[in-house]
Amino acid sequence: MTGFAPEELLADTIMRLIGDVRHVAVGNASPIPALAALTLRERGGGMPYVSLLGSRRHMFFTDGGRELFDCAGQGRVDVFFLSGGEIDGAGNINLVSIGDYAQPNVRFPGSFGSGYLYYVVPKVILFRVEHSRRTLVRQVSFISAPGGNADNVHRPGGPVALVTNRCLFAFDRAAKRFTLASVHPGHTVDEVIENTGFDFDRPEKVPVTEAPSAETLRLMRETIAPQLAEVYPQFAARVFGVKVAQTSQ
Amino acid sequence: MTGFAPEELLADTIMRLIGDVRHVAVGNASPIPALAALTLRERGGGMPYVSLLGSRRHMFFTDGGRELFDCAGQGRVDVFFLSGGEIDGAGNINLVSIGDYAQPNVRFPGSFGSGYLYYVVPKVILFRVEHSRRTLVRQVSFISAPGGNADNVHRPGGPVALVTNRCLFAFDRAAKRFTLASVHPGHTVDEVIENTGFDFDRPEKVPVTEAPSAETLRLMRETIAPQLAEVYPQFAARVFGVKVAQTSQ
Amino acid sequence: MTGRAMSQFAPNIDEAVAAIPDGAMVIVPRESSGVPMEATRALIRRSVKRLHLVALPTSTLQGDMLIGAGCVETLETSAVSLGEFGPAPRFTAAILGKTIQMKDATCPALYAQVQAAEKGVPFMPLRGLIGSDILTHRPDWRVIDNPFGNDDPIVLLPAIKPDVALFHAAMADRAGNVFIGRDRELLTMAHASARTIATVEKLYDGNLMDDPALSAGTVPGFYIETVAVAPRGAWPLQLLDHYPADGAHLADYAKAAATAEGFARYLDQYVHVKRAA
Amino acid sequence: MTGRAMSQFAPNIDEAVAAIPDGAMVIVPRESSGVPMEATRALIRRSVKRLHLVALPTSTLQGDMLIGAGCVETLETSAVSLGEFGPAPRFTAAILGKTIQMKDATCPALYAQVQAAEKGVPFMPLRGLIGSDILTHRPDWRVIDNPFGNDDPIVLLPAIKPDVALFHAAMADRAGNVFIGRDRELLTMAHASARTIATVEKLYDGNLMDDPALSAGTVPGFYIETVAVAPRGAWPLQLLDHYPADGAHLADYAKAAATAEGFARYLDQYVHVKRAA
Repeated sequence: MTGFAPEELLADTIMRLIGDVRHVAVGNASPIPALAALTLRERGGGMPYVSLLGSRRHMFFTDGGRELFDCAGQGRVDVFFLSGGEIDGAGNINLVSIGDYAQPNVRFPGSFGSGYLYYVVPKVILFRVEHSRRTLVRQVSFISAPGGNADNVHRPGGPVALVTNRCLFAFDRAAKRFTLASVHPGHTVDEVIENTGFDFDRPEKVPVTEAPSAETLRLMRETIAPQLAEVYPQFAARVFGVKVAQTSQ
Repeated sequence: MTGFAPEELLADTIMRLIGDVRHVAVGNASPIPALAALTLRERGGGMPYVSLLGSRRHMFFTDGGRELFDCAGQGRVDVFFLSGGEIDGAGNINLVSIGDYAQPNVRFPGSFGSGYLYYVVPKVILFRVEHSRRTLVRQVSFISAPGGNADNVHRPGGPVALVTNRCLFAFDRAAKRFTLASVHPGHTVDEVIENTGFDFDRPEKVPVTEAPSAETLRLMRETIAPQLAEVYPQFAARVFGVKVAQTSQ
Repeated sequence: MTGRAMSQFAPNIDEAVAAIPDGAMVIVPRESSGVPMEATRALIRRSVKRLHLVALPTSTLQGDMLIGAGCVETLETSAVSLGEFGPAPRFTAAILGKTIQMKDATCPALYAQVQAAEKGVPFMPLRGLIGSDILTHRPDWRVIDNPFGNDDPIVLLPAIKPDVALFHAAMADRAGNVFIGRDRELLTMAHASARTIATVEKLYDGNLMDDPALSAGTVPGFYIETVAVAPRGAWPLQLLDHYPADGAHLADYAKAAATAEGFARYLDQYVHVKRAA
Repeated sequence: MTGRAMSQFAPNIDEAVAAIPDGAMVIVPRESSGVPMEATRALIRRSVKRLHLVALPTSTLQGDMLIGAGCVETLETSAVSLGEFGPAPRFTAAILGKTIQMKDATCPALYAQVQAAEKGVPFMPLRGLIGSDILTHRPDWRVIDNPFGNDDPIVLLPAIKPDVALFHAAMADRAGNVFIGRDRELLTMAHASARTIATVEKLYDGNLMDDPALSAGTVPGFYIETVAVAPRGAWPLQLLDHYPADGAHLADYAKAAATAEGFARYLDQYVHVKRAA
């Protein structure tokens, strides 16, 4: 477990999940997916295309905020990332609130683009660093976007995996269920079961998540972290010690 | 009749019809309306706004070709101009063909934006220089856009007048009929009746169309004609003798 | 058409927002597209009430402050947070305390609804949404059977036609043309709204429309009712290509606004007394 | 997604259009927005067949030539003429001789249909049209009762998703980004189409996306499959901000193309032999 930060392991895992695609888009509040996408592009000599929401430099869109969604509707976004205040075993995500919607106990920021992108991006990778029975639940209170739909609903896209601080789940779209794919170094299957609120499948032997290579870590730390600071200055400072240019009045 | 060209009289008549508005748009193949709109703007010290399709200088749109139509849909185009290969007494215009649509005898260029702008621009001024039984017909062969609609159809706009080389008709939207408003200098009511294929109303005494003032003519010839040559070089050369900058290979 | 003949320049920020009445539907952009924070402070100083705030498609500090100051009756957006500085505390408190009416959306739905107004159509279709509780809680959205499909449900979203679009941009010329560069949603907002008020960093000498490159990124003065010059008008948020966000200030805000009292002190310090330039 | 990873530069105009197959749906812009005439001549030289040509929203010389040369099976547009030089003779002859299939439209309908493809929705609503024979002759357009109205008929138009967008613009950089300035329909066309082929006057040194002004008027290389440099590539039509139309040549064309024989001679002179630069 020494030698890399949890965020670096998660980003490395996400890089493997992205695979060989043309265009990866990264939405709001997604520093770890952004780290993964930018590192992958650096390693690929400029490919895949990366669209980093909130960035000017890592963003080729020229048609305003709608272009990400139009682009996805055209089938031109291959990978996207979503999180959830709650995520359940059917792949439903909740970014809105807990309790009765009209009278909630907890309020999250809101659904962002999930109510659309979850349906049209072929490979949606879920990430939720905090792996607990609070976040991974049997059934979400509010479905910002469902893990699956009836067959007659137009849905070329959906979830393929869920990455947490403890493990990696694969998602089976036909069965609408997660399968434990690997457990991160230093964590155990029992611990995953203990901390997961939903049922999931698992093979008899669960592999350990591959650790990031020295080369990947070097790329992340030396080349990508400073780029990341444009959009995620606090994250870059906390994880990589990148100095943030502060504006004073 | 001496002292001004028919095109100058028609443009002057159109200027009066435009009245006091904020935004006048001029579509394809409309040199006389363009002359009217630009002259009016010059006289008004920059108002109304004029959008001249095909121009770069006299066109403020920055959202591509759709902006004219979006702008009209927003209720922001006050005046537009349409012509017709045929125009009938109900204000229907035909820009497509004569005879059976599948097997026409005559083909015109096509409907351009008429199938939309005729409905949403409050003041559409029809113009057709050739006033004959060939062009002003009892019933058009093909309705590119109708003069009126059933009451439940969303239609904030429509025709207000028709200008020809012989006269000016006003259009009554409730009655869906034209009324002869004035006859141009040198022309007669009998001649108008003789050359019009549709029935129209007329007052007992039909006034003569007011001739353009010397000041208006001076403005058109000295200031506006050279501007017009950007989009209508042949028209500007023929009517005003503006030299056209030709490109040679 | 509403709006004066030509764009007007407001002598100061308070006059620029004076024409926004209580109860108006006001549309504002996401954090990266030019948030009019100086104008927001002026609105709070003026104690504007009962706004229907549409944040296209999300909001951060601006939405939180307007809500905290009691200016908002209805909020229509896809998310409000302080980004890396955590949840938006006044927004969260208002939802939990049921002091605002929330219309939860998802980003592309809002873009489509504003585009519907831009195009003068009553609605726009959108994929996705089916099976989401966002749709369940939006009785103003409809599901129809796609007439071009076969047993293919699709959602129709009604047009959003704001009374006022309000944003901050890099520069304007004296004809009221406003340069927005790649932040094209500002153009869509201006097209969709009855009136547009823009604050800008500075004046541009000459006419933006005369330059083939600059004009491509310009909202024509035709759509702009009022312009006000407000240097660093997005502070403490960023204006991309110009200045970054003031992270230290935002961290202080997040801390202060955690309580109603702290938020009130923040307003006293930064809003009710005009900050020195 | 179709299309190669990154934009390619074609060594010459004939190779640039080589990938347009017979039977393709090809979308091209109106005269004032950058008509790819050099590429059109290359297509005719290659004897491309059975094109479904979408002229957004109208055409002039380009449509007339492609029709006259027998390249077009279906034409979808709002009008074809030679503007001040009169009717488009080969278009008119083809309609009267029933040698092409015509899909008559009206300008905003075409824009809306291409925007539908841009947005990945199956249709777009549009006002107007009701009571027009354009609608009568378009069985692919539908009228529904507006779900947000009351006895309010409105037309729905299906998305147009071209195989190829083809246009001419001012410049491109080596990353395949293409500067289009205010001719924004070129961006919509590129978004809506599976592949985009652009010809440009010249190469731009540097990256267009690095400039806040130029980038606002740029089609990202992401959407561009092939770029070819074709100086004066819109000739004899204009490229606004660059050169006017060649009126003398257009007058000659109008005269020549009045007959099939005259048109054939025109092709021999200006198309089948590459014109000297």
